[in-house]
Amino acid sequence: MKRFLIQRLLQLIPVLIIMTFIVFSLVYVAGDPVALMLPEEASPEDVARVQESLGLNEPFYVQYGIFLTNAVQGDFGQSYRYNQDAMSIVLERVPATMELAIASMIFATIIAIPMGIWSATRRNTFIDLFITGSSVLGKAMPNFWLGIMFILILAVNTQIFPVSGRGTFMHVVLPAITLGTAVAAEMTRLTRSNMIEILQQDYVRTAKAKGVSNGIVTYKHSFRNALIPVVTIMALQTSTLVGGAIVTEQVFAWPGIGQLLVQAVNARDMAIVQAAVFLIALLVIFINFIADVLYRLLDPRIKY
Amino acid sequence: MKDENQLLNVSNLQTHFFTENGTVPSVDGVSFQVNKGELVAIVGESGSGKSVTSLSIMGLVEDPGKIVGGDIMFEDKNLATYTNKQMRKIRGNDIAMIFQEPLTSLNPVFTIGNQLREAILQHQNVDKATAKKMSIDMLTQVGIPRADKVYNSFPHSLSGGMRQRVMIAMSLSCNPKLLIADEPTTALDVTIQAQILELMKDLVKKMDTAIILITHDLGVVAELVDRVIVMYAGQVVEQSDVFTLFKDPKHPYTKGLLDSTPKIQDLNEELISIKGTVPTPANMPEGCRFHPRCPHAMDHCISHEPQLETMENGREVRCWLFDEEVMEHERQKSGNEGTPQK
Amino acid sequence: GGEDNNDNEANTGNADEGNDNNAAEETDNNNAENDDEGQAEAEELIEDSTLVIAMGTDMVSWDIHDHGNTSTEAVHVNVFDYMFKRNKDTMEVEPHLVSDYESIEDDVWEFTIRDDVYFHNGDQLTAEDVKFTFDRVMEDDTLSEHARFTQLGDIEVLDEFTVRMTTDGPQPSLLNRLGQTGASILPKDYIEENGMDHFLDEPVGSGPYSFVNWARDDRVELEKFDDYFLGEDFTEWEEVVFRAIPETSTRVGELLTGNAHVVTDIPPNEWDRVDENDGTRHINAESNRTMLIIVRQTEGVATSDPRVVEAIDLAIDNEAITEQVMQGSGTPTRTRMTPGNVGANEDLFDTFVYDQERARELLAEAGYEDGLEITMQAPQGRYLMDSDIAEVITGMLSEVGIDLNLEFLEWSQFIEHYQGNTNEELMLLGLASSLFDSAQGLDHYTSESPLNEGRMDWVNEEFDELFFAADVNMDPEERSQQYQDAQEILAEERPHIYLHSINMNFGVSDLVDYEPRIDEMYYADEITRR
Amino acid sequence: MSDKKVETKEPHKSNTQEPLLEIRGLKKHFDVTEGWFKKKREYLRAVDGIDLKVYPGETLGIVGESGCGKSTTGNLIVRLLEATEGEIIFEGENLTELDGEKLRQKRKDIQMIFQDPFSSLNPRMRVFELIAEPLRTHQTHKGKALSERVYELMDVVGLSAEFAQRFPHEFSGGQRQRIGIARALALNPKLLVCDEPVSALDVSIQSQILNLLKRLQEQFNLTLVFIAHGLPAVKHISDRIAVMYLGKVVELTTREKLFANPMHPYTEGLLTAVPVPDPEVRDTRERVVLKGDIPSPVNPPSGCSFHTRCPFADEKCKQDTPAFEELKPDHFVACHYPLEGGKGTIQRS
Amino acid sequence: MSQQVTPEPIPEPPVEPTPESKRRLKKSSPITRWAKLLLKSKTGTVGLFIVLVVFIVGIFADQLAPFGVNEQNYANMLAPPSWAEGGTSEHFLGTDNLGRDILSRIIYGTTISLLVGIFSVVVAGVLGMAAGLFSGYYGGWLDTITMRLVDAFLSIPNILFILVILSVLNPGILTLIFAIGVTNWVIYARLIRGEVLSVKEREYVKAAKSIGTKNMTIIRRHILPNVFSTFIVISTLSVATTIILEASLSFLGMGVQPPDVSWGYMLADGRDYLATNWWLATFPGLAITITVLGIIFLGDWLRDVLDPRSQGR
Ligand SMILES: Nc1ncnc2c1ncn2[C@@H]1O[C@H](COP(=O)(O)OP(=O)(O)OP(=O)(O)O)[C@@H](O)[C@H]1O
Ligand SMILES: Nc1ncnc2c1ncn2[C@@H]1O[C@H](COP(=O)(O)OP(=O)(O)OP(=O)(O)O)[C@@H](O)[C@H]1O
Ligand SMILES: [Mg+2]
Ligand SMILES: [Mg+2]
Repeated sequence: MKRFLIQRLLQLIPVLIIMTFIVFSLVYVAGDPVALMLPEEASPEDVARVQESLGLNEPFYVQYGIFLTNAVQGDFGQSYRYNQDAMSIVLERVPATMELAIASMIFATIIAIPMGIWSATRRNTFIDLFITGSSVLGKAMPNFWLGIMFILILAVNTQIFPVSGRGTFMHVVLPAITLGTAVAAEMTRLTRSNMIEILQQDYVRTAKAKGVSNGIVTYKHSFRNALIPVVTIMALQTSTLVGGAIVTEQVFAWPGIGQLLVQAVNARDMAIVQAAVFLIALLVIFINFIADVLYRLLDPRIKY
Repeated sequence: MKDENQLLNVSNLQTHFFTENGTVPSVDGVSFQVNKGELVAIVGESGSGKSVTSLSIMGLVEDPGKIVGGDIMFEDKNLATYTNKQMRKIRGNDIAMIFQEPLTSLNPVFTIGNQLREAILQHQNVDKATAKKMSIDMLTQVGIPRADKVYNSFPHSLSGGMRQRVMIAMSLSCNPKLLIADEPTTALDVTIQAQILELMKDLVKKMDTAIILITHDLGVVAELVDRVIVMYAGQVVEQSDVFTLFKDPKHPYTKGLLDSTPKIQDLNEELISIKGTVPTPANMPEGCRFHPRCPHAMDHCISHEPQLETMENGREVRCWLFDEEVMEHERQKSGNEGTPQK
Repeated sequence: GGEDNNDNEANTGNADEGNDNNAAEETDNNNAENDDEGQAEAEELIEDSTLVIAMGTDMVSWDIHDHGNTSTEAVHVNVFDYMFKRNKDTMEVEPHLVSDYESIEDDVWEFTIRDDVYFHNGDQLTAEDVKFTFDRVMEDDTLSEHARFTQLGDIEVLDEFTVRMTTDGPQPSLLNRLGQTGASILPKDYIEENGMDHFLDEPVGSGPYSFVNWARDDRVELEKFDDYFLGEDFTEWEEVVFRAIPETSTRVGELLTGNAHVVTDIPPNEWDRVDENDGTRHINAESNRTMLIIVRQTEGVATSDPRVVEAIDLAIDNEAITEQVMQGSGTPTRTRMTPGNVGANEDLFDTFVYDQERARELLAEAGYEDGLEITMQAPQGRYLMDSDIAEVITGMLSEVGIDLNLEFLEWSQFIEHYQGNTNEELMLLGLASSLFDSAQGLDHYTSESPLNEGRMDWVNEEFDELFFAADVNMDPEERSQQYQDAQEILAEERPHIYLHSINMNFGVSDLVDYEPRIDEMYYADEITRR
Repeated sequence: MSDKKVETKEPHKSNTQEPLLEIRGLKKHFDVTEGWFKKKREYLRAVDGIDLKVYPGETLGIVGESGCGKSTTGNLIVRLLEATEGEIIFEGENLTELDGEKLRQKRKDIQMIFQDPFSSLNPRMRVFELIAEPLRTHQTHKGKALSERVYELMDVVGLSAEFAQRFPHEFSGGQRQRIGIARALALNPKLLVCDEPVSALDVSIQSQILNLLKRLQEQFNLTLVFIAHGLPAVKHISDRIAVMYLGKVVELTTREKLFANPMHPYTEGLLTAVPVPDPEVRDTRERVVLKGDIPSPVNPPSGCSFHTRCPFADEKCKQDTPAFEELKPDHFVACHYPLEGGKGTIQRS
Repeated sequence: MSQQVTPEPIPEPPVEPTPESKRRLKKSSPITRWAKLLLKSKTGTVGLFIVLVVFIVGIFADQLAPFGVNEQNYANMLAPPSWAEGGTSEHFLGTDNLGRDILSRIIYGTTISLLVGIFSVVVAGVLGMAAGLFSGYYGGWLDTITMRLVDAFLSIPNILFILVILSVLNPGILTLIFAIGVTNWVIYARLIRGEVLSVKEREYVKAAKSIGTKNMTIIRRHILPNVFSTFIVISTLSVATTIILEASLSFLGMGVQPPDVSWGYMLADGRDYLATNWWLATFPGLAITITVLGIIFLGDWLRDVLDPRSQGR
């Protein structure tokens, strides 16, 4: 287990280096943020001075080297917009995004797993068709549209949930459902197809041959096995989830990384972009790692 | 006629699969009996309907398959009419089954003990501790060393032979009256196969369980069983005690099967083979199902389907060659027209 | 000179607010029955003396000298105080922290600070703080407000409550300058003791509200400052919350459900919904932001021909835009100085030219009878209905035979083109003037202005003469006349084609009274309980 | 029974002829260490030092339990795998040293028939293309000559010409295996390595293919290496048989000697474990039922690797690895206590 | 002839075609087989129908649209659909805030939505296919580098990546296609590589190697055709996700830029009118949903037909 952990950490390094390199190159190509930082009447000398003070006049590889050295020490530079340490601004937002992501994951799981099992065990019935249909529909709706509809119907017209913002449990419900719908749809389809495959496995037949009840066959023998691939693929979905959060956060004025990011991108506040992308990547990798551990817990065939 | 000794009587069993490409009559009128404590083999090439027959007995035919006709009398119950719920009491308790693939027939995520115990808890009124003791006993009986350790391990840490032993222990754990073993050794090495066959023989002797052994390895049949049922294309084509069958096979298919089996004793003969391949159930030939491959096929065979006829010592054969009338007719024809068709 | 012209221009915060309370029209629905829940929420908040204002964007910084952003300033005004403050009705500057002031010479001013002003941390506000504040912005050239304050020149502390400013030449608009962005007074001791970073985390001012919390992109929370120099009753709110809600329908949703009392940036299609809802109303108020098209008149460009430019102006039906597209949320204009600004030419306001026939003739005269293809760059989502306006203009120009390539740009790219002078023939922009003085609004057009050269390349000597004369003219009457004449020239020659002044639109709860200010500041104390 | 007995070939010509293929000290170790950092690298010794000679025109059978390294050996011979150690000398040239174009040319002479007729043919290629592929690859035939050659090959393996434009899935297993054989024969190879060519087939089809291979061998004077784990099939086709256990050859001799007088206890266990399709002998037949499971090739037992299952093993077997020696003429065995007379009498040396 | 059957050696082949292979021969034309499988699957039929209709609409947009894409009419702004209360007869789906005909814009939007959807998938597919094929086949350091690159890409949400790229480059359809393409290639690379790893272990690849076939030939003739079905399936579904992605980008202000119009743009543009003028966003939303639905159905069906395992079922 320890070795597994160390190994995973070491594997992280190249991924993060490549990733920062990609983002850094993009930032570099994006041209310099000085134009946006200075008032319009700034003279070319002013521009050059600021560029120099920010190290923007160095060649690309030097800039990247400096960035990397600083980044290793946790310093992603100052936000141009906020004049503050970029990483600490991004870190402020992590709890909100995590809250949203976890809530929507929970929502998706609660909805999707039973639905998937249900439709797999009643294959080709009306219920199956209905569940499959709704999950396809769930994938086909852009989530900002869904979010606005939820606000109109459930927050403005019926006033069951608060419209926006973060705070109580009720606040997280609508954003979580909005964000979780596509994930739930995906997960339902996945659970269904896994269950169908597992139900055809020899060991399920063995269980049936023992004369145990349908419940044991479905939930003990099949579900646990079906869950294994679901876990890994759902982990791969985290990055989609965070992507969806960018949109969802905007709709619900949810003060998470997503909103910060979009604004930072628009303002070319690249220190923030770098820090946020880095953090998101870490988060995604971390969740994949958790999934890996879970995977290993669920499946005794895999050893540490 | 109800025999005192009879345990299972399958008569005219028909199991069809209603697939998208039409109905597949995988089992098409199979009849046979099994007596208490008897070792019976069902042989036949791949796809001849052996597994489907056994699954029908277990009530485990999956959609889109269905038993569409015939009876499966087990003791005095007609299993063909049983619901899934009723079957659950029979399965694992009265009739147990061992599947072909020991590698995939055990659930990879639960311990051996967990899976073994399950059947005992399901059918016998005992607590967990007792069930555990019984399971470990059973494991010891099938010759697994350090059974209590194996009890807590996962299937993947066992070798193929051990897994198959676990499967056997599992199926015998409720003392079933009938054990169906569907190709229990095909996935194993010969040396391990020998161990398993030895073990099954011993256990049956000890527990007086009847066994239906499904295989297409005639060597295994010859080693183990009392009686042989030969299936071809969803039907029984011959049924006989094992000694007579090997000495004097009647049906041309049985003969072909015996001849094409390489024998370790005789050297250097050219092997005899049956030409062609087994027809798929979707493209069943008219008349005798074996006629396109049969070296003795006659005109009559092409258009008329033979029935399973009983011969001396309870043997049964499904072939026109043993119908006096037909043969008489054919002989006349060949007299008139020259040599009979090959 | 070219000093203070860029105030609140293109790079100001979100779109379009502004006010002139004469023009503010209110729609009110008191006859309808109450929407219970929404009303209940709102009432609950009011009872707690909490005021919630929902804006489209969040403030960006507590650094008064380094944000260049109207919506940030709109929050700052509640926490910081200025030496002068604009009257909410007349928009004229009045002394605020200053008890007395005097212009000793054209370029020497003396200000006496009130002696009863305290910062939130208990320190008294003195002349030292004033000097500290302005010295900071004048010395540090990385601050975005730096260029706008360099003219203040030397500041001398005469005694504890008196400062003397020696300006860089005569500054007729000095008082306006002292009442605008960047001129609020910082606590010298607090910052020197704790450092600027600490100040940015926990800002301290002398305004009616003190800082409690800022959750970025979510909310700013302020609470009443009990020792405010204008007395405890200055404001009736114990707590003020500014919320940032980017999505329009969400923002409106918060108003309708009673979770916000004042909501900014309501597009025309939502007006009915806000009005028809019980307990809320919609307010349409003028701002001093003008929508205009920058015309490149550089040699060789099609639009260097005045006939083409005139044709474009004539082809645009300004009223159709304001009335049909914007549902009355704007007024056609031929000048960028809206009424209320010093030197505004009111004759040019609320008029427009529109004559398709003539436009075609002019184009033909200019040699484009077979059509003309030009490009317009436009931002998207920056100003009220900006993309719609751009598309409508495209449609209008096509009717007279101008094929307009519309190039929508993301804001940072747009501003890059703007600043890099890589603008095409036309560029759609909204400009405001936070100084409320033509000195700032008309500086664009002088031949020396970096905002003209390379971007518009429009030169008119007569205009230059008028502008520079007015710039140092300490006689208000005469100065105003000079500016008005200059605007006449602009309306004819069209370095900018003016479209309309933009109105601000608010959704307001019926529990409060609110008259939007034309300078787009949200003084919480000016919002009152009904 | 049939009188059509196939001539027993003259015994191997070991002393008279140069071997076509000679394997010396061949090893293949697979790295099974997971991850980048591990204290100790672990290897799976799939093939752990084997020496074999194959003479022109003969058939060498290789038998052994599943996982003992038979396929790996086969793959090493045709250079589908790189050997960890050892030499494979084919017609005097060391194959393990060949590379690039030279190797490609050499491949013409060594062909392989694969175990699974279902997976060894590209499902998206037509029969004609499949058989033509080797010819095209080596550009031996073109145009008309090519198609003539393809049809000729189809005829040789008993596929009628009308099948040429069909896809593999339209054939039965036996027919597919024939396509595989036709491909292998296309370039007139000298050596044909058959890796369990019949174990995926039904009994009745197995015999068709075995007969065909035998016929082709005579017809084209092929040299065969025939790998299988079913002894009966190997017996039918081989002249000499090598018995492998855990990556090593433990016994090598003519098939007559092997069947009549196995000297390695493992060989004996293997022989008697094969069920005999004759119920008459089942109660009288003697068998040695081996106990225990096959040890792992990652951690092979010390000394004689068979000692864990051997009924005759003692301390010596645990410690010393027995040499692979020619204990009797043409009978090589690696055992400290080889069997004498095939009846379990132990010859203590 | 005696009744006793004497075993005779059975003559050697040529082997006759089996009845089954005869049957297959008759029907081996893939098109008829596909059509048959298609008609058997109801959702597949629906999916194909939808996709065909969408394509036809996209191709003949100019002919089909009753109004110009940017034809404005201030006199008739925000008119409800003709069949709804207050609607005008000439605008079947109503007009938008500039009085443009929504039906016409949806018809024109089809072209661009499809263009973006399809071409970005082509870009991603070609890149990903190449990366997957070569890294999977050759393995080694090439594989290591490619897979680390893939990991890096996968750890950043693609919408974010696209946002950054779009903010760097000038927005427009080409940029959009490029941005989506270069961020989505990893999905293909990873899946194709996985497939290649399994295909290259198949015996027919070994067989090809053993006869001395060159690596490029093996990739081209043996690997590529056998991973192609996977590719087709992913790319179909990818078209669906891209259409939704484009909508999200429009929502963030980075999608298609006017005067071009796509469904995503219309949906994002009309979202402010959801509460008051529902038809602005609802119809483009429906167009997206139905199309995506159709594509998903079609993709599922393709998965079934192209997966040899499911052919027997
Ligand atoms: N689920 C199913 N759907 C359609 N046909 C099926 C299904 N299951 C089995 N069959 C068909 O039924 C026939 C008999 O199959 P069965 O499994 O009984 O053969 P078998 O004799 O056991 O063969 P093997 O020796 O390969 O196990 C086969 O032709 C098979 O194609
Ligand atoms: N590419 C590989 N990587 C790691 N281990 C391998 C690889 N190929 C084979 N092995 C291992 O090498 C050993 C020998 O394998 P090989 O396939 O040669 O056995 P075999 O005798 O052909 O068995 P079978 O009769 O089952 O085909 C086995 O333990 C196998 O798991
Ligand atoms: Mg079977
Ligand atoms: Mg092998």
